[in-house]
Amino acid sequence: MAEPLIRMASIRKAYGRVTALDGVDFHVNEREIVGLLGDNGAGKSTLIKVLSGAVPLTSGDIFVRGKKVNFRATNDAIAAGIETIYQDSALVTQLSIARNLFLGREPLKGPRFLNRMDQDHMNAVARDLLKQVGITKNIPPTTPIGSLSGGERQAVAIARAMYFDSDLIILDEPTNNLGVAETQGVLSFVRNARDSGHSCIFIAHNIHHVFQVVDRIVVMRRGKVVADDIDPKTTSVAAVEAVITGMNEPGATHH
Amino acid sequence: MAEPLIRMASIRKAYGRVTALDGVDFHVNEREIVGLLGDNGAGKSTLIKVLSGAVPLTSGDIFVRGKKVNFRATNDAIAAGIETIYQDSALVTQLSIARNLFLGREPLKGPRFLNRMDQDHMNAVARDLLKQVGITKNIPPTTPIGSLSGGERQAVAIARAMYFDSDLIILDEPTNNLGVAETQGVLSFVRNARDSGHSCIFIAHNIHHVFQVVDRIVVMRRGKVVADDIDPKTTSVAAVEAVITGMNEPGATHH
Amino acid sequence: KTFYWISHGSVADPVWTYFLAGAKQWATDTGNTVNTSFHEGNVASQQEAVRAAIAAKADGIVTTSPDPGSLVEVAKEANAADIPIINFNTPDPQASFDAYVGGDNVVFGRGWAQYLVDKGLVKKGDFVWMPVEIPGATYGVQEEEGIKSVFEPLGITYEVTEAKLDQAEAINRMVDYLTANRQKVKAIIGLGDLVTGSIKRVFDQVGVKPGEIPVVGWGNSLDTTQEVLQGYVNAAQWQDPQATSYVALSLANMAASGIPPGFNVITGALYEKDTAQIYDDILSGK
Amino acid sequence: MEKHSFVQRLIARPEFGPLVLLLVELAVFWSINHEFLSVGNISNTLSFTVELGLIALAMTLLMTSGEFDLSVGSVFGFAPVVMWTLFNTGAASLELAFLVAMLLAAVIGWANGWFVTRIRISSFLVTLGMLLVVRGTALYISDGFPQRTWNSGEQWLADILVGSFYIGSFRLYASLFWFIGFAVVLGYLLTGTRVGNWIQASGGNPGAARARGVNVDRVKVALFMLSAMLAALAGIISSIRTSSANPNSGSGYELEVIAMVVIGGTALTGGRGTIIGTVLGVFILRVMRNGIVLIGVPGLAYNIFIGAIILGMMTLHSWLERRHQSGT
Amino acid sequence: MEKHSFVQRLIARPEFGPLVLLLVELAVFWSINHEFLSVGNISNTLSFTVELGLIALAMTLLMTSGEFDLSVGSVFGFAPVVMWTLFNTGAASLELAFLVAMLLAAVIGWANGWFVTRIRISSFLVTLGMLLVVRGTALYISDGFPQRTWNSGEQWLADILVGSFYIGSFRLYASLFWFIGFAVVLGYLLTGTRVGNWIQASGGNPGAARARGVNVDRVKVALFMLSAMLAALAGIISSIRTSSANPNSGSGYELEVIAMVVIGGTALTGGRGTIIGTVLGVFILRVMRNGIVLIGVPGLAYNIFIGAIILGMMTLHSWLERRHQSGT
Ligand SMILES: Nc1ncnc2c1ncn2[C@@H]1O[C@H](COP(=O)(O)OP(=O)(O)OP(=O)(O)O)[C@@H](O)[C@H]1O
Ligand SMILES: Nc1ncnc2c1ncn2[C@@H]1O[C@H](COP(=O)(O)OP(=O)(O)OP(=O)(O)O)[C@@H](O)[C@H]1O
Ligand SMILES: [Mg+2]
Ligand SMILES: [Mg+2]
Repeated sequence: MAEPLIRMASIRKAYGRVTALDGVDFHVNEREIVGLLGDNGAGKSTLIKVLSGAVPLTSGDIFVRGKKVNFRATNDAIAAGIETIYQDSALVTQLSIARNLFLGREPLKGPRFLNRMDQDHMNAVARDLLKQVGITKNIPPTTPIGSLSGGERQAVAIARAMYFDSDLIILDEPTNNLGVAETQGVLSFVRNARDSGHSCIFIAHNIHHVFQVVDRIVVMRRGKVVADDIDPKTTSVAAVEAVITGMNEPGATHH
Repeated sequence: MAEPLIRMASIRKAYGRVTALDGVDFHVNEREIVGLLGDNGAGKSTLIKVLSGAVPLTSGDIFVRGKKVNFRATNDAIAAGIETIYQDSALVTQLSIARNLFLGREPLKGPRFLNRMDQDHMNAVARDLLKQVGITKNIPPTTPIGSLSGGERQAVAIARAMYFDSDLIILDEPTNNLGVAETQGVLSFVRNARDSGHSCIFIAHNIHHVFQVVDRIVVMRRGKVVADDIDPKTTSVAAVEAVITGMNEPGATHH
Repeated sequence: KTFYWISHGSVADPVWTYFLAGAKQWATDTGNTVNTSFHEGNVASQQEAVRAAIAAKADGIVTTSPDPGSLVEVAKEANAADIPIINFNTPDPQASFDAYVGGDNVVFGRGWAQYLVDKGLVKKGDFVWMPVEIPGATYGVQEEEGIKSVFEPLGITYEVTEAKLDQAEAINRMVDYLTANRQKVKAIIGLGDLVTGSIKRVFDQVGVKPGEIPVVGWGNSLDTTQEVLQGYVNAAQWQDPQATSYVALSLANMAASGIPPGFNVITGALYEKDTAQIYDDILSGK
Repeated sequence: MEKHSFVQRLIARPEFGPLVLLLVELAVFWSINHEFLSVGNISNTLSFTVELGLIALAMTLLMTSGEFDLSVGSVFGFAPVVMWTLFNTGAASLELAFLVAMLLAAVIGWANGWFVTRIRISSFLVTLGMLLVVRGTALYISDGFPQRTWNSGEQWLADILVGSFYIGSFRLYASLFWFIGFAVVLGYLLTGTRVGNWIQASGGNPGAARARGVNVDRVKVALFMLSAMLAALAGIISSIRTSSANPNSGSGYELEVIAMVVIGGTALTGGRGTIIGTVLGVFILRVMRNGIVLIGVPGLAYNIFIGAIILGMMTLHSWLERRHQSGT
Repeated sequence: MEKHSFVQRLIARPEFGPLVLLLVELAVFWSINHEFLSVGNISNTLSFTVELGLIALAMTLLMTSGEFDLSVGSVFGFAPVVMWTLFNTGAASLELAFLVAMLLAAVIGWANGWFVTRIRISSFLVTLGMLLVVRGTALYISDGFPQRTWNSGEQWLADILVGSFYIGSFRLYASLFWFIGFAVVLGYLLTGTRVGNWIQASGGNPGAARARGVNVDRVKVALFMLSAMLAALAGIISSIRTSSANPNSGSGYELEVIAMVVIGGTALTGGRGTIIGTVLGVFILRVMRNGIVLIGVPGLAYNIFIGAIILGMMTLHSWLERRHQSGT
């Protein structure tokens, strides 16, 4: 088999004396949707923060298409084609919806040296995207993020990932806060991503959502990967829940 | 029938030119768990912010046990027995878990004028509560909130509501971010609340969670209450979803 | 030998530049070390510096007095430690300094007021404007005292205004004031060097011709000597800043060698257009 | 809901508050002393206003990006001292001396930015330290003596920067056009360009901006350099106009400039900034200082009035804001 | 994981950085001039240190709650002018004059707090305005003339505040005990009490604190009052010790005090504060100023050194912090 799109090998990450990741091996193939599950504090967010260059790793290697990379900042990861939607939604509350959507990738208009943002284009695209992601209410794209509801903010963050296509899209609990229609928007977006040739890492506590869209499930517990090849088509939800909580292990203790 | 515990009448709330609540009538009876559902931006969070004194209302009246009240700050609501867990989890990231749990209600020790916090007691209670809410990992209660995972933070916020008993506990999307065990912790907490004589308002987008615990479901859409007496025992999930999205209405249009 | 030269002045004040130059010259000429510091009118900080010098077992200390009475204690401590302590520029008779070198601000103030009166430039009922960089600083307060003793009995009124120790700001504020009160102001006394040295620029901006409003004040800067030569300023006070520093350090050195100074040295002269060239030459280092 | 008249749109703008303050101020002073709006007084007020204003423009962008700069006042004093020392000692032509001074300012700004972004020291401490270093250096190289500038008469550079001319009896300085020019360019930069979006994002939520690939550190360093260079330019302009380069000039300007920016409506904590507001803020404070003297407040009470008016105006401001927030 | 040695625990404390800085500084100055650690010099340094230190203690709490106060320097000058004017004109006994001065300071602090919490103006603008008003008032009531204090010789109040006595040849001022007392009480208040928890929460996340029923506004008003009153006390102590009440004294203290607090490790943005750190920060800055004079840095270069040392020390500080953060 060819090299996977992303391969992370023996990743360790320590915050001071707390070990958040303890020798994690993880990979994502081309055109694959991977579901990443695990209890609170298992290390899921930390793993993808390492992968997206947001926090430095303590030791271990990351390979993109077989080439070793060294992400020192999020820019490096973005340049390598990795787009991330964070759990603590990374929007600038003072800026408008459109300005947030295009932050870091603003389209220009007119002579280059004028550096002029094409605001009309941005607003038009933003309006479209909000509809695609399932927001039916008519929200002007110039509204600052600060005056949106919790779910509306999440929807804006999702819309951003939908617009810029990258090789790998990472979604950390994207369906939290979302209503019925918006949730369906996100799930169908993930399905489309594969069809259009992208890979995706999908983190969620709602196992039903995960089962609906992913190709493969990886489970983490206490900073380690405890299962990395669960097929959602052949496994039951209950069995996966047992792996997550550690109930399946011989001699598992629970306090 | 006796006066309900809480009655809100013709509540209007406008943010500048945006009308978030448009003449809402809402009540909660004694020992009742009410589920509040609605799409993103429906006005759920705004309604409970008004009820907990966090934002001033534009017009309308609130009655607690039949007595008209005028909440000018959260203190007033807390004094009237209303405890709220906000969606944008209201923790102080710099402070420790124990200090957050007891913020505003710190137990004292020794002579009163010394104003000395009983930190040992706080830590012991905190340790207990974290276990009750389903966190199995051993997190010292002196850890600052800033170094917790998303779900762990949410669990701390929940634990706070469990400890201080109030007449009415408001939970705004409490199960977001939570893992399997922690979610079960919250749901059983809500069930126990009724048995011990409290009322509860439960907001969530996961209708399954709502169905498991509430006595009555209220649905909001675009700042209005569109259904306020749905019995989860006699109604199907699909029917409630239809009410939420407005599909059940004659001539409902969807863009 | 090591001497401490401690000033309550501000490095922002041009006249202190000349005081400092005198101290440096003395250090070069005699080959002794002179540690210098400025304390911007901060009494506490200056006391601390004098005590630091005592603690460092200095051979001698020369210091100005930020406020009459404020150095009584530390002067005693210096006497007790057998370190000569010479007062310069601003006197404080109550403190037990070994000697004083410099002028007397009260006398200077009285001199300016008397000059205006004697030359018939102001009379009863007139109003005199007295800009100062920092109101409340000792030099201005003492000068005002002297001026008051002349003007008050004659029924001449005056007002002190704040100009700030910043060239652009000072000019701006003075222009504002003069624009508003041009009719009322019959004479100007510049209580500090920076304000007196700004007169030409202020007059030019407001459109006042040289000599139209009589001006007296400090004259220890090139700006002012030029203004006197060009007729913007009628008379200016010379304080011998370099000489003051130089002589004060010399007295300290002499005392350190066991010869107690038993006298004060009084400096200063009021000059007009005819003699201004001398001071202009001194200041431009000719 | 989307249809509001011109007046409503004006009222909704964040610059509405400062605009009202300025108009109120002008009206009050004028009604007390009509000289206040005389040609001579306006020309005089403008000349100094634009010098502080130049610094305030750069500070607006810097504060929008979440940092501030206490060293501007000392750079204001330092740059002209360097320039005129070089020129007066014959070490360089005026043009070269000007370039050297601007270059040094750029280095100072870069150093500020480097300490803030690389070493992660708060900009308060960095620029406070830099203030002392720069001010000390200015004093040290000039030995405390002011530098003379009046042999600048025949220099084209001086003319371009501050040459004055009359329109009727109205005396205008070229520096006014520099101020207008920078205000237009920087206003456009902040609201219309990609870089402007980055500046706002850097101040609003640096983590989010970084996650989107915005080079927050480079944005901040560039703005620190802009701030130092505009402060240097302002200082040089001022030195030519007042014909003196005093190593101490500009002390205390930092607080005044920050006050101008904040009164104009830019957030102290970053993320929100407005150049139009700053221009209004600059005028509000300068007009206030001028007006107070003009209406004849007693000299020693000057500061009492300045302080009280700042408090009073901000109260009015906050009242206007709240009224429009709770609108409908 | 929970078992770490004493050394490790010391290193993990936020006050470790400032402590190292102070020790390095003492070592360097001492190695250049041994007189630096002489009894006379230490006693001399201590006396002035505690006066600024008193203000810094209150400022630590205020900054932890998310606000700061630029008006402390002017209150430092204002309070003694009021007190001695009342006493010298015979309008009041010294005790009464003292009470009046402290009361006025409390009113000033209350006004600061009122503007910040009720009118919601940023504390930068409020306290800047108040600085001007208070300084102006001090000048105005004293007509710019300093007040004499030397008829205070026989007053018990003066003795309690600054009476000095000798331990061997070591001269101590009573004010040192006031400083120690306030440091202990305020340190306990911040870390051990319920009110301390409220202060930290008010600065860390005022919304959350309010939601929990903490009266954030009242906390802040109280801290503004504390800050003004300690500044007044410090000013009065200083005026007795230096026997002069000058309306200009204390100018510029605000920035120095804030720098002390920040160097000690308190966050400029609120939420995190440490009294021990502030005590260290106070000593770091005062020792630096004293040492620089003692080792004979030229007067004009003084500021260069102060600035460079601040930058250098903060770099060291930030390096220490990062080392311990990234530790295993
Ligand atoms: N501070 C604010 N300023 C202006 N508009 C606001 C503000 N807060 C909320 N709104 C608007 O009010 C409406 C209702 O918001 P609210 O937060 O109550 O929705 P919600 O039902 O809680 O939605 P969600 O499920 O997404 O949390 C939204 O359309 C939102 O845009
Ligand atoms: N900045 C930090 N400093 C110290 N410890 C941290 C920090 N961030 C995370 N941790 C710790 O690392 C562990 C893993 O956190 P992480 O956020 O990766 O969990 P997660 O799997 O995403 O959990 P959740 O489902 O609750 O979001 C947690 O125990 C947390 O306490
Ligand atoms: Mg997570
Ligand atoms: Mg909500």
